[in-house]
Amino acid sequence: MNLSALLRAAAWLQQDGDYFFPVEASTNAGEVDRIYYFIFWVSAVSFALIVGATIYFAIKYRRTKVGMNPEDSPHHSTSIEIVWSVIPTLFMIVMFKWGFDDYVDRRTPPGDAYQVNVHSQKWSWSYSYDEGPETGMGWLGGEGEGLVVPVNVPIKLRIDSADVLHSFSVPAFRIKMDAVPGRYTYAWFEATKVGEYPVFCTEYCGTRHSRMLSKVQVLSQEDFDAWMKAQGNLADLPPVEAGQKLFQRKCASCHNMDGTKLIGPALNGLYGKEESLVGGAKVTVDDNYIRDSILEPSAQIVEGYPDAMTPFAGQLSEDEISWLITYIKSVK
Amino acid sequence: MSSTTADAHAGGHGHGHDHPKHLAHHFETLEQQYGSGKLGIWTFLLTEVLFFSALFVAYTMYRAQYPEVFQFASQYLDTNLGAINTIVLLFSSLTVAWGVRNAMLGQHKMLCINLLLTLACAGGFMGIKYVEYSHKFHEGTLWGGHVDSIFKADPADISEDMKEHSHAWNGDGELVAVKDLDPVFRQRLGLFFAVYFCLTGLHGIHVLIGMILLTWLLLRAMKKEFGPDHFGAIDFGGLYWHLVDLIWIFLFPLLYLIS
Amino acid sequence: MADSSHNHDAHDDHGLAHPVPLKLLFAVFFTLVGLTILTVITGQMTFAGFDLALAMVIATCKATLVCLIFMHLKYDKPFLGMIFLFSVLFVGLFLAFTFLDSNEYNADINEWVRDNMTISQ
Amino acid sequence: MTPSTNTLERTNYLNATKGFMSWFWTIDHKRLGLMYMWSVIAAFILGGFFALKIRMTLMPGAVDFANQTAEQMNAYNNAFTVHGAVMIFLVIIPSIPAALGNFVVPIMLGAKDVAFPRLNRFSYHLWIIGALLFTGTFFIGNLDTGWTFYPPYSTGSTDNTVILATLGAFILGFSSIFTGLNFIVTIHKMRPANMTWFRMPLFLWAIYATAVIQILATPVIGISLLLLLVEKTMSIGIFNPELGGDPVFFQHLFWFYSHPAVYIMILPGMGVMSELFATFSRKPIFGYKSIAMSSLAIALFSFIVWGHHMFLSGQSQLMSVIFSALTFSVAVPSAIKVFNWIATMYKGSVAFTTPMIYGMSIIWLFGIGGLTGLFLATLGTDVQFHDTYFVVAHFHYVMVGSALFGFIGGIYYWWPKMYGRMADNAMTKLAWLLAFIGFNLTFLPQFVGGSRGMPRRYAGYGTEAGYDSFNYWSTIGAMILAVGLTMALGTLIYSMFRGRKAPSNPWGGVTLEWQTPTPPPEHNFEIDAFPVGDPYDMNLCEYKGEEEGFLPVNPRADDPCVADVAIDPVYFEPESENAPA
Repeated sequence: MNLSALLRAAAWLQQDGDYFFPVEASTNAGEVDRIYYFIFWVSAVSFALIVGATIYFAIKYRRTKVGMNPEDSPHHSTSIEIVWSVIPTLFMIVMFKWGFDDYVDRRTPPGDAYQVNVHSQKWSWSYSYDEGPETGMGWLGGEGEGLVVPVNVPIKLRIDSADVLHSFSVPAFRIKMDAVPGRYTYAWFEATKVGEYPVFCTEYCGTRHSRMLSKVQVLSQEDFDAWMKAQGNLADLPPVEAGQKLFQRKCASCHNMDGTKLIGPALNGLYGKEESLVGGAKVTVDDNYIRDSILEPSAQIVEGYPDAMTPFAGQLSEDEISWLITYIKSVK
Repeated sequence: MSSTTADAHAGGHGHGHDHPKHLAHHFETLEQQYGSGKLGIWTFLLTEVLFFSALFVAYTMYRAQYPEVFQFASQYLDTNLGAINTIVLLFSSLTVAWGVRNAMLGQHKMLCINLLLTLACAGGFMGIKYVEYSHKFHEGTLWGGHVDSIFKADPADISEDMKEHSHAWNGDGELVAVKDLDPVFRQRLGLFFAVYFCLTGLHGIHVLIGMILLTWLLLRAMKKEFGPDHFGAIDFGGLYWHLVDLIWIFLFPLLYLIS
Repeated sequence: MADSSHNHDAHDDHGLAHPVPLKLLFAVFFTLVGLTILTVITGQMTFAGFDLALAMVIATCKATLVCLIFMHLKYDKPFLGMIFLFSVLFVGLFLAFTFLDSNEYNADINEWVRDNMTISQ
Repeated sequence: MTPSTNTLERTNYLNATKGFMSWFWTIDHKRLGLMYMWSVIAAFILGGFFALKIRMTLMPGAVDFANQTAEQMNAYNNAFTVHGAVMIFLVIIPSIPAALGNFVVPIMLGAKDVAFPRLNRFSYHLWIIGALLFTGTFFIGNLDTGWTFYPPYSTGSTDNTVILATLGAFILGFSSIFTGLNFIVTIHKMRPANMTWFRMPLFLWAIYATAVIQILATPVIGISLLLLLVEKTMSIGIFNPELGGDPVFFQHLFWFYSHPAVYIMILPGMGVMSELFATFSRKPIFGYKSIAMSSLAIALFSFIVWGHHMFLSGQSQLMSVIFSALTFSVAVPSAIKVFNWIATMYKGSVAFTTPMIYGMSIIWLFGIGGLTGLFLATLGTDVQFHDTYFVVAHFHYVMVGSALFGFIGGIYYWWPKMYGRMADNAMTKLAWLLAFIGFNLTFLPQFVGGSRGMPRRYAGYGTEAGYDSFNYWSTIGAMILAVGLTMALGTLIYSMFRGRKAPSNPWGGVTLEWQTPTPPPEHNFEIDAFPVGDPYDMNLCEYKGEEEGFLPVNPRADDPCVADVAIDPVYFEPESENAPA
């Protein structure tokens, strides 16, 4: 099952990581871990001090004789108040400064970064390269290759969303950035280790938020160039195959082709059948119905299914829609 | 019940038996009761100011993001009606402040007249607002996606009624034809009207609440309930009304006077 | 209650009531109307960039007049005035941070709009 | 034998009037406090049920991950949404201010009632309406937007339970505003003549600072939820990107309230801590002025830091940096408070009563909660921890560990004053132990899961993802925590009927509420005047045996607490020598 194949990748990242963190697979990962350990040890020491003091005082000055009155002791001293205000502030300034430096570096991609566009929609990721083809998402269960990038090259991600908020997060690279509909957001990383790293969606986006997984495949420069050449354009493929690849990318996160209901209805053997819509209208599944459902799904919702499909108006070109229609027709 | 010296702040009054008429059981003196009411109403006014804050932030943010949209769409507001409304509210502020003065001096007849005048002005304000709103609903310049419906028309065949009501034609500046407005801004026109209806609608609701409050005060004033030692309710009702006027003072230039 | 009606402006023994002189009320009202007319006139004219600021200055003058006299903040304890200033301060703080942030990321929105709006037309 | 100062047989506020109507329409702050307390506890049980539902769904093997249906996922999304919303809006925001605050603040001030009793009743009734609206969402659909209601998901194609939930939160907002307003006016206007600001108990300072936040922040969530409602019903386009709206703008609106709201939750807990540590160390609190000032400082700083919830939400780099720097300013006052509490125990006589055990365990829990906040304020590490289980563990340590344990500690501390019965025995301490162990076992593993990138709000993680051990131990811990808390509730209910009768001052507290009979009469004090000295001058009362508890050292002739112990009356002059400089 591809499902476990992808998630084994997630487990794989744990073997090389230390107790707290996944594997350091990007230039920035080490820096984040160092900041973490600095704050961790400062906190651990101060935690030990305050809890130790509490326990020590509690035992040393416990009320042995009922009604025992305490010895005299000062109940105010400005100097100690100043001391235990200034010392924590000093530590915090260091924490802020270090975190600030790393964050500024995180938010400004280097000039020569290789840009990849990340598209998110309700419950799947897809990636498009400026000059290469649009590759499918490494959706769990789908054969998509996910985000394929060369190693040791700074990659700039331009993230956008088709419907609701999502968030592109790769724990192994220590990067995370929300996908906000209506605008671009940017993140960048430079992978240092070849391998597969899981991508999680970390901004709640609905029913299958927990299944909006993908992966990043880091290849050596040669393998990447070979892969890029092998992709070619969808247009060169026969329509049914192009439709099938496109279906994996855009539709497979909600529609199955094996008769089982996922979020939307299963689409195999649907062509020509009659569907009863919400509100009782009946419609036969033909080219126009599939086209309208792709562009304006909320207009015709089939009985018993949620009105949760993202409208693809403006995101699929004419021939992409026709490939999808031919593919859906072809599957019995 | 020995009256102890420690109870200095009880003032000249004894305890319990000669309780002043309007003093609630848990307060010691009239000053404390009035002071508590005053602090209470001012704290409430603070929450009202913050309640409107989000809309002023939305206005600032979206105006900075799409200045053309705000300039273009605000031509469809009738500045004259807005100015009249402002003066109507200022007058109602005067009458309610005068009413508070009457209550303090126990002039019951003048107090009732002033409260009636304030209510009349409030009614007038809502009437003018009804005219503005009904015009906009009729013309279809509403929020969100609805705006696009009327803007497909050519400037030539825009209805006389629209010309009469929108200040773009009361004299200066001819209206930018919607056709050559950048398509991005055409889709965002609804944003201005969304902010407009939120601001003026919420303010209108507060005027209605004020009218209910003033009617309740008027009924009590008719029963001569208020006097020099018991005018708290009128004072606090007046303060609420002044705040409603204050918000309109800021709202009017922001929405109607975008040049 | 006959006796209380004639001691008009004299301070009452109860010490609660501080009625605002009538002349002052009317003076403030007419100033406010004047300022409204002023802001309408200046609203129509276009000043290079600071017409919003001018409108706000006029509105703030009107607001302070209403607060000090109509809401008799001038005669009450200063703490009440402080409460009101506090609320305006917090609105300003909220406005400043949100506006600063929105201004910063507008570029990303406009870039997305340029890419996508033309397709959907 | 019943202590002389126990009025369970005589008339007190509990038995003064009988019947449901006398309680539902009461304006007595003590009864409203009790009703708030039991309603909050009921809402907590509801929220707790959903918490267990979440943990059960995440138990490895509980759900077949490969074929998890959409309905199961929706059920999980509904569970964490309702758990979050009920626990925050219905339980933890009203818990200490409205339940304990309503009961204790007027008595601590020596007043007969809060400034506006009818408004107090109205805010309780608003709470009930808000609670009904929230429970209404169970019947008409599947609320699954998260307690944050972020658009465009919440305003998009979800069902209209969002409308009901936003209305409920809107109304609960006003309940919180009116409580805050009531306390501000009460503390300003109803203090006795010689109780100056710096002679007030620190619980009142904390409640005052909380009330300031309540009235400054809650209106903003009111307007944001109103805008969300209008956007959802009439799609006015203010948050809808296609029509020019901006979803990040809603996040600014939401977090401008929600961060100060987390200080509405923690500040009263700190107020309870100051009282506990002073009374059970039997010595004046250390650094009174600095604790009081840090309460106010937290209240003010809480308004300039909300952006640290949005570092990765598309917020600009400039604002993220500004918010990160400002967020550290809030950590300093909290740290000062913890140090001052510990310093209070120095050379004290520490009693291991149940409230004090809860208090001391909060040093541990708030320590972890506060320190893990540093990772989330630092920009570098927040990139890795945002929206993972690290954040979930952090805020549970601060909310459940400090605010809720503070609430339970406060209940045990004022329980004798509420019901005239003692609830401090081996069973109550065992309940604490179970809750403490269960809590730590639930949330410590989540820190590690979170730093390894385990996203929050996932309906399942699959065995290969490597998070199974964290989920496993966390679920076991959640069960132990549930047992511990239920046991604590059991001991309280048990003591209502079979607890030992409590004297008026069982713990030796010196604030005013311990100088009136237990349970207090309907208007709090049978005498009009009462001595007001330093709220923490412990030798104002001395221990007179297990049964009589602590009695004032200089009793006054007409003080009913010691009516039959007649010693020559000595009055406290406002400027008497033992009032501190």
